[in-house]
Amino acid sequence: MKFAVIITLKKDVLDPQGKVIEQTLQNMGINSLKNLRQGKYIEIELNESDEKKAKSAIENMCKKLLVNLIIEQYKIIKI
Amino acid sequence: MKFAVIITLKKDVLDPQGKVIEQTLQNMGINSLKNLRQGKYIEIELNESDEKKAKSAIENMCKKLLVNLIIEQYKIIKI
Amino acid sequence: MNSSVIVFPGSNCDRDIATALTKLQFKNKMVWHKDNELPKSDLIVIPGGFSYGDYLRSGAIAAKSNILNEVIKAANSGCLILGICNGFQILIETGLLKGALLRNKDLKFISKDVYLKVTNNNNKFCKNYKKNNIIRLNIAHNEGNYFTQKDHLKELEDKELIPFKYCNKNGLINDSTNPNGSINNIAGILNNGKNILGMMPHPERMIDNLISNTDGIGLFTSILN
Amino acid sequence: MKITKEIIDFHGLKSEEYSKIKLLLNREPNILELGIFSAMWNEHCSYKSSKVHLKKLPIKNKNVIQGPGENAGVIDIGDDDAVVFKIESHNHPSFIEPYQGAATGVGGILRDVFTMGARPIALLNSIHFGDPKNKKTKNLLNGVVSGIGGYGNCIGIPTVAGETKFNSTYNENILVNAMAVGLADKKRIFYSKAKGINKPVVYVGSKTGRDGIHGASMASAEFDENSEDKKPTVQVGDPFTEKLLMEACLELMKKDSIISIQDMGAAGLTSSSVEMAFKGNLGIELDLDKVPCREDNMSPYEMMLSESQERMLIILEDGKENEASEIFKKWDLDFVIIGKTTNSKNLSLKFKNEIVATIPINALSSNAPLYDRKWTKKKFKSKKVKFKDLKKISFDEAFFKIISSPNQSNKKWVTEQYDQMVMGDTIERSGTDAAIIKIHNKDKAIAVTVDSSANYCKSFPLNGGKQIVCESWRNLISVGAKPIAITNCLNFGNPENPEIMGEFAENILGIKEACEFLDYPVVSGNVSFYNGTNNNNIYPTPVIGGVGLIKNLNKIQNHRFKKTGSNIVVVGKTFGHLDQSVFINQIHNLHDGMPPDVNLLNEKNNGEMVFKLINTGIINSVHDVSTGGIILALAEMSISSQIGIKINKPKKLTNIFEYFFGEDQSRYIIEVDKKNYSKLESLFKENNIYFDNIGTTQNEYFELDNDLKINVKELYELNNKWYNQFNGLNN
Ligand SMILES: Nc1ncnc2c1ncn2[C@@H]1O[C@H](COP(=O)(O)OP(=O)(O)O)[C@@H](O)[C@H]1O
Ligand SMILES: [Mg+2]
Repeated sequence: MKFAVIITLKKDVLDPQGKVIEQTLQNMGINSLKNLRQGKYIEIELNESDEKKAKSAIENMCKKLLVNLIIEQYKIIKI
Repeated sequence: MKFAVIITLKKDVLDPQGKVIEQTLQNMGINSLKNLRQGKYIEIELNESDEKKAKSAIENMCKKLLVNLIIEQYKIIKI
Repeated sequence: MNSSVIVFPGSNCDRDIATALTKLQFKNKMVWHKDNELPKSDLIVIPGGFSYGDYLRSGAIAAKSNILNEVIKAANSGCLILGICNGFQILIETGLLKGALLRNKDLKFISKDVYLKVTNNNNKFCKNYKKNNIIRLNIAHNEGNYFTQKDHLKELEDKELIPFKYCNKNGLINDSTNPNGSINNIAGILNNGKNILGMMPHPERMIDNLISNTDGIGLFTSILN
Repeated sequence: MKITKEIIDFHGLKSEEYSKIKLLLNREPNILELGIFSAMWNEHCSYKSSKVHLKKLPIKNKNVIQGPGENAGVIDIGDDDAVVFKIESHNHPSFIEPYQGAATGVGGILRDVFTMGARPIALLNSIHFGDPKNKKTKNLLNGVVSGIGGYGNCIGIPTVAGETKFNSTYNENILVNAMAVGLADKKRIFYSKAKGINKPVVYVGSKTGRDGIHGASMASAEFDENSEDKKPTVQVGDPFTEKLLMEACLELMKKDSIISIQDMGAAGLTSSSVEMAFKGNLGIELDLDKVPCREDNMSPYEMMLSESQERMLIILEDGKENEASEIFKKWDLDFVIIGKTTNSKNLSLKFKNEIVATIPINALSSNAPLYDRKWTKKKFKSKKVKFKDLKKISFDEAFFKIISSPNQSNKKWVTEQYDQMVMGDTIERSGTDAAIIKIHNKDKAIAVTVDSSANYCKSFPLNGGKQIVCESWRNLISVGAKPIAITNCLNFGNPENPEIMGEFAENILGIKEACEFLDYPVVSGNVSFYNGTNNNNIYPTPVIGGVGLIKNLNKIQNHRFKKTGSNIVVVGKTFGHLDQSVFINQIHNLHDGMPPDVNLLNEKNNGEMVFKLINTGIINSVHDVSTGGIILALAEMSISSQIGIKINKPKKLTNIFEYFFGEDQSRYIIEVDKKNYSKLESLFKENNIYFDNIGTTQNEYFELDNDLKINVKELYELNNKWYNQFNGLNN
């Protein structure tokens, strides 16, 4: 079973990377760009056929390692 | 209009980050983990109401800056 | 000999390389990344640092700057180009050199002196080193893990396009002497025309015994004559 | 909005303090004003509990250009060169978010240094963690170290020295102290004092966000009408922007356009504007609509209290706005005139065409509360450890245990994550007694070190204070530098507790005494109180950052043995003081007793002697003796050079443990060629310096009579293995 975890910075947390990328794109002449924020994307494949169990395993990974809950939030998607 | 760009390493490109995370999780006792790869997630907001135009603007950003097409691939999703 | 050092807002080895070039008798000029013109140069150096914070991918944003168009033109007309550390990453992002520089294998920034074997000296950057010389240079990077496809790797090896490989002080090249996980212990590569060199180690840090050693000087003197 | 008791409490103000605010204003403050008072009157900005004690420190001598009170201290190193330096704590933020906390700590201290007109040339850090067995330690350690590296590496300033220590006292309160050292032109130092009326006040750098608004979660949720989720957020560092800000400021400083400049550190816009106005005895008026904001709908409260990083406030000379703004444009940074100086002596804030706050500057600064808090003298447990009562252990077993323990293990795993060579002037990197940085393009250098000894300070704060200054001095001497001045970061527990306040008061007395005796003044520093939880305060942990000058680059020394067959000499007398030593602490788990005595006269004499020896060039290597005693010092000399030793017990010695593990002060180990030994001996005798000739260097083996023999390579492995085990690596 395969999942995607999308990790983004919480609102109001400074995103230095996103800021620089946004500025660069704007300098390159892309005027319609309003806002850009960068996050992480993690693809996880599990040996587990029970979706509920799988999800809770991923939830566990997020909390224990993948996500810094002080500044980040996450979403789990089955793919 | 808001989009997400998901950038992942091509299949045959080494993913040191994913590998270390995978190992760490396995060392933490998560046995069901089969495979893990890390990518980027970029959220982009555009001042553009025409979806087609918007998508092509994003496509353009990907090719020009966001993605290194030699080692990475990408997907654009409207959110 | 005229050299130019390209300066990006986040470059931080620009002064170091300029000091080295001047000390070794280059006539050096600094070139700001927003400039549209290059001074007449026999050598262009893209220095180390974090050109744009290394955000997105290291070197990616710098590769899109005005001046890089000029660097590419110069490169194509045979000018010598040296990219050190972040400069190597930038050369990769511009496509002047092939492959990718990924995160170090243990995901940590590595700063230390390492041994390198001069695996090929048949090029303008290394001719003052003897083949299989072992030199000691400093590395300081987060993303120096060189990766490339099999066929390109073969080409690199076959055409003598790999001047430096990580080794230990006895010249042993294997996983245990590989600081960052680079494929085949590669520390630097040349383009097919051998006028462009990208390398992770810092030769400009090794030009003075008081500070470190003088193992980096050979690279600059090779270019000079 | 009505100011309730709850809101006052929340702002950390005592009810007497609130009454004082009303008195000073002659009315009730509004919520914005209350926020401003709370920021300016808190311990961090006002130094209200520490000021009366800090006054005692010696802050002047002929080399001091600027002592405490500015963004950083400034000393004269000759030829119009000035060295600017300071240390600062970022303990609490680093415990919450280790990477960002440590990173922004480095960013903050760098701004303090380049604000004064100096280009930073070195970074140092002192980091203290809980017991390695504590669940949290690993994450905190790895996060802090990569945060420190992440920031310094990116901005391109070498991180050259530091200390990493573990002790369960820091389990719930780690210490992250960062020090920055910069180089300036003595004639072009910049200060924060405003001058002149109607001068433009300029905001430069990053935009203001809702970062670290001092724990105001409840506050800002309540104060905002449309109270959407507005949790206070952790400050995130952006070293790239800091690099731009640094370059832009240094470029502007070459022109004659700055009247005064101040970074926005703790309490951001509030403290920077108040500070500048207060020092200039002026008022300041800000138009908050102009403040560059990162988020929509930021309130004046949020703007004034935000701790967003990488921002500065500058007061410009008339007519220099365009020239200055061009420079910031070049570096892609915001440059906005947000106000002006006034003669009102008020802080006056405008927002949406209304005056939203008016506070007399004095009320925020000179009239801030000042406390001479109750303190009690340290009571001692007089019992001294009797050696014969100790459990038996063999000498080599004890030594192996210590050399491979977390605190004594090699810290390469830390320092290899820091770029130590960038800027091209690092002569000695981490791993030596003090790092050495060459002054660019000149034939001189500075030496820098940071030191602390919490165990000593806990058991006897007065002596601990003295000892730590001496250790710093000794570390500089050991590399051939003349010690010039120090900065200090005083990390203590809760000052409202008289015992803690006593530790603080006595510790400062100790620092004072040593600094005075050694002519080693304090030019800057930082106090961090409230380290600990509830009634569990950390050990008093003053951290001393020392700077010394090397005038002749040929007279530099280090602790690496140079050859086999040289004599090894201990300078200074060994009494065998074991109480509070690593040996007693770690091997016998005893923590009572007094730290070693500090004899300032011996310290000075021995140090000056060693300095002279280095300058005459007759010795091959030098290392000071500190924690772990002679044997640890010898081990470090061997490990770093891969040269062995053969040591004999001195004849008069009663006990090998006491001699080799004792932590008596004022001692050094030196290596001297056989042929120079008699000359050395006579120099010592002439100068009345006590010394022991204990053995010689040799190939391969680290050897002490019949009590210890180990191959140097194995010793190296022992010294290096801890971290990899801890971090679960197998190489
Ligand atoms: N956090 C750190 N940052 C930089 N250098 C460090 C750090 N921790 C330890 N070091 C280096 O390791 C060496 C040994 O540290 P320590 O045992 O505390 O030294 P000393 O006994 O001389 O005070 C020193 O050279 C110091 O600079
Ligand atoms: Mg020392």
